[in-house]
Amino acid sequence: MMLDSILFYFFAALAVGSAILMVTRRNAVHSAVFLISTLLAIAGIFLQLQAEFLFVVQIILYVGGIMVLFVFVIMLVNLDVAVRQMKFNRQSWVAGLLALVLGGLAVVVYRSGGGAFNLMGAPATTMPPNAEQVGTVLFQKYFLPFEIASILLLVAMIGAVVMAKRKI
Amino acid sequence: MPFGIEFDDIRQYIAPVIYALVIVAVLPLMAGYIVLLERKVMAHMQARMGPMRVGPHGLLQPIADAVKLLLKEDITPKNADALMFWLAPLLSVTMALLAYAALPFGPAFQIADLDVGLLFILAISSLGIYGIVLGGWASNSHYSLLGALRSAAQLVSYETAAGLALVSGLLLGGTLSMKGLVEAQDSQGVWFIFVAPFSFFIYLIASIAETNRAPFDLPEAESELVAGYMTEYSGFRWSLYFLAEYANMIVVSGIAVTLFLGGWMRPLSGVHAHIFGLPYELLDLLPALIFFGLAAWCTKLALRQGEQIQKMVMFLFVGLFVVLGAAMAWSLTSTSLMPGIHGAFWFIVKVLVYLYGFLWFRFTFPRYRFDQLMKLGWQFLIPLALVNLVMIGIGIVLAQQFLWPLSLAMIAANVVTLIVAFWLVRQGDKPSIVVLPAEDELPAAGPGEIR
Amino acid sequence: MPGLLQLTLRDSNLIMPEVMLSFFGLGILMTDFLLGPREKKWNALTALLGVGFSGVTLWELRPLALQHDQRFNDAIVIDPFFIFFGFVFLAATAIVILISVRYLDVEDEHHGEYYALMLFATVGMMFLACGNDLVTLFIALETMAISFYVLSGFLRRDRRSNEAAVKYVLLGAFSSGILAYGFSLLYGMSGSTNLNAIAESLGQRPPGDLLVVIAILTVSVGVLFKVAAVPFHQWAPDVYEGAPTPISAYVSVASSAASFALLLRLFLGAFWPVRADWAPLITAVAVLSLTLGNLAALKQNNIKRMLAYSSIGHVGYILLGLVAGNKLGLQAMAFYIFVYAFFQAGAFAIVVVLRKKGVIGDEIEDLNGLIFRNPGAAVLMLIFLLSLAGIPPTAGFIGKLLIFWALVETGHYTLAVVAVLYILPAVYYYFRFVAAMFSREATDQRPPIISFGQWVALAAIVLVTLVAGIYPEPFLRLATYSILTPFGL
Amino acid sequence: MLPVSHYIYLSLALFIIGVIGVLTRRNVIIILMSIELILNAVNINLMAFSRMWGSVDGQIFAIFIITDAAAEAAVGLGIIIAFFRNRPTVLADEMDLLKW
Repeated sequence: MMLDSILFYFFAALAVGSAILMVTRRNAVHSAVFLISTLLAIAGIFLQLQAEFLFVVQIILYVGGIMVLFVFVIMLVNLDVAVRQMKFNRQSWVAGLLALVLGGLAVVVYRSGGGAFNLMGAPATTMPPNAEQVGTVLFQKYFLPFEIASILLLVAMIGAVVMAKRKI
Repeated sequence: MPFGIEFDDIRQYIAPVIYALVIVAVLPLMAGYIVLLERKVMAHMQARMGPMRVGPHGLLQPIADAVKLLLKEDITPKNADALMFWLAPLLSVTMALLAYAALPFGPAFQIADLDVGLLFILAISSLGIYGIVLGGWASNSHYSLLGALRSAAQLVSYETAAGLALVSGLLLGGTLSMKGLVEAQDSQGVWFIFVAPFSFFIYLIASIAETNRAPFDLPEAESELVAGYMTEYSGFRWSLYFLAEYANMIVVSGIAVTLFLGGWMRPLSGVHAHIFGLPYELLDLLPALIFFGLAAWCTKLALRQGEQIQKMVMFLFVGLFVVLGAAMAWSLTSTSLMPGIHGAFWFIVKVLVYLYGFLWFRFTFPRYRFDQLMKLGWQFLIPLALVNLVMIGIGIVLAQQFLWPLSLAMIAANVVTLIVAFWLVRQGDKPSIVVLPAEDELPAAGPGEIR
Repeated sequence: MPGLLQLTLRDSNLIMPEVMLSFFGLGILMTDFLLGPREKKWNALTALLGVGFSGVTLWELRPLALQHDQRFNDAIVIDPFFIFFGFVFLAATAIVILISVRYLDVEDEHHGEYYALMLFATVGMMFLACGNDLVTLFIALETMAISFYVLSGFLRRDRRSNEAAVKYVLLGAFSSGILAYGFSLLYGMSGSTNLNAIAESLGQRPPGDLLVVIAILTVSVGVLFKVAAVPFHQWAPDVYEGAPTPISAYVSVASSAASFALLLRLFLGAFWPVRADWAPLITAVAVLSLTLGNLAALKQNNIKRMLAYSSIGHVGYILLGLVAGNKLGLQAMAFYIFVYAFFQAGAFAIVVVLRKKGVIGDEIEDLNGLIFRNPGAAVLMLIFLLSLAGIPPTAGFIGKLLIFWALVETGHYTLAVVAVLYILPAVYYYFRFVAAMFSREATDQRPPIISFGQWVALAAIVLVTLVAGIYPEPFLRLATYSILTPFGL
Repeated sequence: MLPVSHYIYLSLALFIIGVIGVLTRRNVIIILMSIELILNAVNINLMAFSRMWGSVDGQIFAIFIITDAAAEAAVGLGIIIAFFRNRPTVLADEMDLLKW
């Protein structure tokens, strides 16, 4: 139990800390590295929630796939100029403040819930080993979305090729 | 009980820690000796001797190299991104070592038998790319960055093919656990390489590309990019990259061995031959005999050494081999220890055989051009892997639902894959056109001038 | 739970319309490289065939629709709502394909991928209309959205198109993220991703539950982003202006219709029990959209930009139907969405016609003296603008009228008055363009050419616009059938 | 297991950081990365709820969200490269051909 919460707080702190750093770094590569760190921390949270399969999916797809793409593009796109310029836009403080206020509001809402939320209720104690279960449910109950996702990925593939290729 | 420790906990927690320590301790040594092996193999293939000075037949060369590397000056370029420059090699080696957590060296010798073991190893080894990419970027040098970009493209491309090849192994084994995969091969009585040869073949090629080995070593092609992403590295950090590369080689070999070559199973594990009325199987005597033979060879070498210290070291080796051989022989008498120790032996032997393939390829094939590399990956390996995967799926359905014999179903499936492979090769025979990137597409160099 | 194979065989006829579209989309991709650069227009024919087959299979689903057939483990529901919106999407797609051919020739960007992406976008929209599950809805929405990101940046050598695509993708992805956050809360509250289950568990929560409010707020922000309602409209003018004109038409017609389908599915299905929580929000958004859309359109000299702002105003009108929330209001919404799809596409079609080498055709000067250069196009544009402004005898008038009625009927007198008043600026800014067409000297004497495909599309559009304006009865019955019966209102 | 509220706060924190990133940064690539952060916040939510309800539905939703994130990233970065080709900037407020 105690190990559980230690793990959670460790990963949560890591995730939030890296997320803040990600948003505030000037250099896009540094941002990407901190985002990777956030993603890994989130993967850790998944593991702590006993979702092994998603833990692995998060690392393979997000960190090993999507973020590689980001890093690749950042390196491809000349950022020398960006490094020297202002990193936030002019109205940034307004937007930031607004978002913070909204966030604070949400915290208040979540806190004030009490009886209205059954979200605080005691959760299930353990989850069964889950790679197989995820597979079964994915291919039975969520079969149709799975198929639609194939169209989505096809569209993304065509889109990426159309956009990034010099000559089609 | 937060911190109360019971006996089961010791087995549960202490044993993995010991395994991990052993791996971390032994791995650099192993890497060093693989390098020696590589140089020896290369030398013999080129009809020369290779390292001969330090120790008999250069057997102590790795230790000398390690000392040299550690004493070298560690240089950080002025315009490098200090944090990333420091982080990148560390990342590389960490990820390489982490992957060992799920690798089963033997039935009992595994740090953690994860439910999603294979995926875990894939996930962790896919992170190794950051070490290369960030290192190349942080060096703030054109060569490094080009190496890094090449590496990113190459790894992402070949990861797909490797993953698809592994999935067919998973289909056959029906589990993601590394241990379960070996057990599946045990219970089905066949190594998956014989059922799915194309998967093994594809994985072999893709794994070479993933470890940046020749003939796919474009990220560090010395004749084009000096040393690619490693150009600006020196001393200890460079040796970390080096270690990571060899650790990764062992990992991919381990995956291939586990999935396709029967893991820790003895070759011919179905054959039970007892001669001379011995209670042991004849083939199980082999490891002990091999070690005793090695010990004898080393003794012969040791007697020929002139230097006193070299003689001592060689006798150390003799002692080591005698001890190992004795352990092999002794474990035969204990049914509880035998599978573990012999399993580890066979696993390591198979890994070495696979690694020998790596070395062999390196000195046999010329390096690919980058567009050829991409073409091979995208237009040959990935389509072939897809077809192979589908065919194996069909074969399994035929075997399980329509009760065909597995061998027949798989032969049919593989013949189709073979035809497709030939067709793809013919398609690829057409001359390729090299498109050089336009001037403005060349990437910027690293993190920029200002710090 | 049945096996995968049985499940697929039993249910596959329910997704035939989408399967047809995907099939033809793939066919286009596969045949595209066989066609020479001059023959690319045959892709359009394949795409039209796909739309046609999809329409036929959709028509075949009518008997099932009355049973509210839910299959694929309730991932989709086949009901009149789906059939209705399905036909709206197919019609919009067909119209856009027809007007695209010549445009792409002029732009010299005639590629099969364009049509394939349009068909895949339509697949996304269709699933959006029939999805009954958060996962299905989300993934369908993204299929549509991502196709649109690519399509709006399809003219890769044009900087305006690039810019439109970048803005679209950033804001679109942002809104999807917010929407997904809302979806996750809905799942957390109900433990299911099914809309029926969500409606049930939302209904059981105490009124004014703050968690419900947050969930609805985030979901609404996401959906309102997609329909381009104020204050989430910033992307619309830029995307409409920068994207290739047929795609502007497609985004403004099909994408917003699909987003309205999603909005109605969610608000009439899942959120109906907690109506009190979201009514004020929708009212505020509707009034803001009316205000900003109509006022900002006043000073636009770019037709596409003007149409973007005016479409924001139209979104305001449509949302007012949801504010009224009674039978007539919902009927009016469906009617409005239906006819709006046509005349908005018509107005864009005329802009497409004006495109020729060296002229983008979207500035007010490009309309100058259109009546002398091509009287047909000018008259058609006049009809579409009249309809957009809501002047009889066009469909736009009936739509607005129904909305006002519904507002009056439910006692929203202030809203009704405000809505009526905003017709005045609308008339002004639409007539600036009419004036340019009819009373100014032509700056460019070359007459625009209308291709055969464009003629077909324009004829269909003008037919619907006028018939629905003069004899709206069947359309109203269609609206009742499609919106009211499925949700049992 | 810890109460679900912990996870909701964590997710909310990441969500807000992501939103701030989207609204305040000028570099479009960092904006896209902030969007990834938002999607991850959603995933934490889904995972915690999935655990709470003892069903894997939430995890599957998360898989779809990751799929979508991949598609969005691929297309988004492709579009950014196409843009960059014509005009070498990645700053959002220098995209001023069309008024924002």
